Amino acid sequence: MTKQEIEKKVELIKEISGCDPYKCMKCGKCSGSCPSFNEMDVKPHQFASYIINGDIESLVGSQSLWKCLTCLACIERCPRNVQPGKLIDAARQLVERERGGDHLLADDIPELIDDDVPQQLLVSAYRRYRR
Amino acid sequence: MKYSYYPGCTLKNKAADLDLYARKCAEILGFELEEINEWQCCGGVYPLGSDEIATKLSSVRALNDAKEHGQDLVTLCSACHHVLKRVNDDMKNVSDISDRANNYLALDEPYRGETKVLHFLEVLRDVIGFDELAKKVTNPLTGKKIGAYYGCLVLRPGKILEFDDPENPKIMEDFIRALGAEPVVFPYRNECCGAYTSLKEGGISQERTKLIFDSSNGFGADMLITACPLCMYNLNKSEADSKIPVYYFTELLAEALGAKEGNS
Amino acid sequence: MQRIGVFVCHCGTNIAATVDVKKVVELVRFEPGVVFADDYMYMCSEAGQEKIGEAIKEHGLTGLVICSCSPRMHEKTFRACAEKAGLNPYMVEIANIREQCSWIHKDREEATEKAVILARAAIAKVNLNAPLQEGESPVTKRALVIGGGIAGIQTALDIADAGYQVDIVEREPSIGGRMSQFDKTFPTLDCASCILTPKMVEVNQHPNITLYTYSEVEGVSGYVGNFDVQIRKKARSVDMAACTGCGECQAKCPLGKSGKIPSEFDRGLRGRSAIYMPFAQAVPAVPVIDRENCTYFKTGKCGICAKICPSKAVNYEQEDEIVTVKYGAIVVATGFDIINLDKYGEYAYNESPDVITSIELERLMNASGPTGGHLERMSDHKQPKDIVFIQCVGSRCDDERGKPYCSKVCCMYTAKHAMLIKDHWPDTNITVFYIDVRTPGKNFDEFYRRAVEQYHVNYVKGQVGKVIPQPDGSLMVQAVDMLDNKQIMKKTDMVVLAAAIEPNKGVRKIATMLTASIDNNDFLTEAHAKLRPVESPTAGIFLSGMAQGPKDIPETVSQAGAAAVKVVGLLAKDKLKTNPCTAKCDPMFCNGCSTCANVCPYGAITYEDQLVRGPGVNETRRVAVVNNALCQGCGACTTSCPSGAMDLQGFSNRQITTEVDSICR
Amino acid sequence: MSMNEEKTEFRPLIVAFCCNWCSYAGADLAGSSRLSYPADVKIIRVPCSGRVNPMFILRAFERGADGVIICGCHPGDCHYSTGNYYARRRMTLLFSMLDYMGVENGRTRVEWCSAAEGVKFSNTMNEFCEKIKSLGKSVRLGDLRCKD
Repeated sequence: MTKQEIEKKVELIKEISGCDPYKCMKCGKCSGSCPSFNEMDVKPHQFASYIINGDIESLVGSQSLWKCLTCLACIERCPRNVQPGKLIDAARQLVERERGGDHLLADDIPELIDDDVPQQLLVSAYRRYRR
Repeated sequence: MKYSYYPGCTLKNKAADLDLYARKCAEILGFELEEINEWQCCGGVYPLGSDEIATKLSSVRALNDAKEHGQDLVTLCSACHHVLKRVNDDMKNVSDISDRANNYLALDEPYRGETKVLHFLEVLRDVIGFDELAKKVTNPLTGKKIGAYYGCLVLRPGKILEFDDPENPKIMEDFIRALGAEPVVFPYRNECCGAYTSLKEGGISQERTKLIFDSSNGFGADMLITACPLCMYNLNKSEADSKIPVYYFTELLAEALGAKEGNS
Repeated sequence: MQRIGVFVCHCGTNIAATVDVKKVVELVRFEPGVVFADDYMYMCSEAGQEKIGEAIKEHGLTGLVICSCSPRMHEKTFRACAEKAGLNPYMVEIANIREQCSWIHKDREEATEKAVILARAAIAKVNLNAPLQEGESPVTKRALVIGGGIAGIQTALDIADAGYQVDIVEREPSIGGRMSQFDKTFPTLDCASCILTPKMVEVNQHPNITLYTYSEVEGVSGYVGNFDVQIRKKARSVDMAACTGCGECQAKCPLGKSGKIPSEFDRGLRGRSAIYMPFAQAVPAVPVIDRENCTYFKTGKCGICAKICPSKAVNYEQEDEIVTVKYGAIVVATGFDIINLDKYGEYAYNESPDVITSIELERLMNASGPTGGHLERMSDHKQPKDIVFIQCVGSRCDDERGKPYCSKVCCMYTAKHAMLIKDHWPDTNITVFYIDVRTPGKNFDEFYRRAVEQYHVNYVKGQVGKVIPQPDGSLMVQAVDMLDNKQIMKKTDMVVLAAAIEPNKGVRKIATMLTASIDNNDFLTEAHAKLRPVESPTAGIFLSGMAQGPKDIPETVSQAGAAAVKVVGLLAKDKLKTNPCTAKCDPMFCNGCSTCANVCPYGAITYEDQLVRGPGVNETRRVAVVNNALCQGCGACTTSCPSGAMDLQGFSNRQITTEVDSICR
Repeated sequence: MSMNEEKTEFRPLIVAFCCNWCSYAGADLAGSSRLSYPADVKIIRVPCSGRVNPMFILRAFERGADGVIICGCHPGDCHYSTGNYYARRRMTLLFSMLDYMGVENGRTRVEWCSAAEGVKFSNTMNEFCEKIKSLGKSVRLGDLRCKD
């Protein structure tokens, strides 16, 4: 990515999330709260730094995008109102808007479901994994 | 008292119980749930991106329908409750989203978040009152030790949903008490069940639900209640040794009000 | 016509870097009335002031305009400088071209243009200035200290030792404040009560100190040197003179053993009786009856304490008493509390008795506390083998749950707690979850390092997300180790929360009564953050201790002494110079309508019959007269006056109008 | 006035009355914290917001001001106890009269700002300037006493 591309993406993430990564004081409460911490390669308390340092490539390529449960615990508890959950969601949307969403293909779905799957699960997963 | 009612897609299908018992109980408790016309799916998740409009429109239509009927809007499903309340907050307080949504929808009169969105439990607490509810209980669930599993969507973000204290809620415990049962408070009641990841990666929700069952069972609960079909699904799929039965809160309400007989 | 000298200060580069000082001088030189204009590197320096003095004499100046920093900074300096050179000090006006110009603008041209406009406005004003004479007012040689914690105690002792009368008003039944609840103090680990109790006794016995405990300030009027303060002495229901402090009544009170009334002093960790002294060393050693909880006051039955009191001191008929006392100065030392933790459900403070605050821990470790100094879990009375400390609970927050500031004392007291526990029970495992360890202060970092190096306290950088009570009675702490990048699930027996401190709840009410300014966090504002840190902007009001901001005991004691010196400096004067910028009535236009007297907050306006003579008028009529000693110069009367008879000296209608004109030129 | 006026950006003329105890000190704090706001704002120091005579404001609009803001202590915090309450009531009436006279409500404002609120002071001034810029040049009031 060129410098301009990075800057553009940083701005986009800030805009989509409506969050200010500079407010982060690196307390780690988000990571202390996150139910998916162990699944993530980039940890919630690192999201802000990745954006501030312009390491967008690593962030959008990270598995964390797909591991966040959107349980909003970090958003609720963040003492600085940085809301890491919104930052990672913004990064995820950035990816999906560009790639059109290929993390969940319609063809895959029949394989994945059983008789009990509620509609809520399908629509939620669709919203999360795809544009 | 008449409310506009937004059942949501799952309640028409896999979570039909949640819906059916709610309607019956409402009748007993003296209020009516009037299903709004041609509602569309809320999307299940609130789009966190502040620039998302299209994904919020179906909720705005439902909210506006309730406004046109001059009624508060009641929901049952945690996800619908979450999405509707947050979109409503956007329409009220985020002028950018509100303006763009209104421009697109071109309603007769712009919608600015006038509708009040209530979870069914909020109707019980704030309109009926748990004391009044307790008086209407004919079949108290005496002796049952029930854990209230809230999950995430019904509580957070606390500032916008204003449902209960997101870190230390008590509405469902009070509800359980009103039904004559004993609430069991356990710390995992507001921790995530794994949510939508169960579709592709069952592992996370297996881990999460085990923690939830270990905790609730450990503190002595015989059963859990929930308001969320997805939580229900994930909990039911759990392979934890500590697993206990899970019910929709409306089912227990119907039982306590003596309205359960004669159904399925 | 005035002969005005304009002096433009460079303030090093503070002004000169953004404002073209030379250009300002050139542009104002030909303003009406200006006969001299010059610039200088530092106008407030001795050389700068000499320059002004010389110019006054050389050019026969009758008015000065200093273009410099804020008048709140150096107006006094330049007025004194003018006076020294024989000019009336009120012929000086300041154009604030630093705080309100050079420091906030970047564009040099724009800033210079604005500086010129501000200078012109000041010049226009000085053209209309008239010499004013300061009046005098007497000083009541008695000080009031609000709050009887360590801050108030030290302030009162220092004032009293200097030979002045001082009263302490304390809301609680005893003085001593928060410090009396503590076990040990950092960084020397002195026993808190060993160093505090002698001071409390000294206060009680000092001939110059009067104590009003179980009392509250009810109303304040007056001004510096002459405050009238109403103090409500709440009914103690015990005769202070008769009581010997034997303690029989509390021992026999039937509610004492019930545990129904939580002891405020022990932070609810045990109960207390309805007739009680908060703690054994209370000063005065006279109990009070808590009427809200006392069975006698609730039902009319019981009355045991009155029956058994050997000195017949219990008096149920006692009533609140309000006394009015005159003071020359008032010190606010209302102290702090910790925030309410109801909103922090994730730390399970309300759910688990084994999650406690640090003040509760102080009580648990104190020999006079509920456990006799033996550290135990409140749930099962077992000694904890593993303890977790969580820092910054509610401090440094940008949300409505917490406070935006650092509470300053938590890092140190946590190190203290950890060391004391390790010292008593060396096999206790202690983990401290911190965001930053902040230990600036003499011997402070050494103290913290001792906790790590000597006592092997485990410090983990990372905030705790959730405290999860376990069915087996232990607590699971879910946190992150940010340096290891790992999530931690730590099983522990006890969790101690370093809850944010906040100013005492009643301080806003007191600040309002005193018209002392207060910030968004309810800390009292100082007159100048650096140069006048113990004074309120309101003359005669001084600040001591946590009421002004978070600080530890050594700092509090230093500030208390500083406030005392300021008070003594004030009380040592026989007369105070009064602000001459007072209201003045022109009898020619006054028709005695009384509107001004109705809005005057000081009762400074009265009416008298005066002979009014002027063109077409020759009659005796009722006109307003301003008492210059009482008038504080707010100008409320001038704005309300329907006929324009009332004006404010120094800020007259014509002066402000001409400023408007010259800005809008 | 410059020759090519249409090309230059509109620079409003804004008069701010600040009470000595809270808002003037707040402005000083904004200064020492280097929190910038447009140079269009010129501050006049008054002892109290209650000292601000409506005549001063009328005068400003008569002489070409585009906006006038009065800053005082927060309600309850007035150094003189009640001055800001009088100011608030007085200005409510005055602003509605000014609106009637063609000086829109957006051009006049009362704001409370404590000595500790440098950030608020600067934000308020920035917002107010933006508002005045969006409103453009104000009508000039005339003083009929000087006419026949």
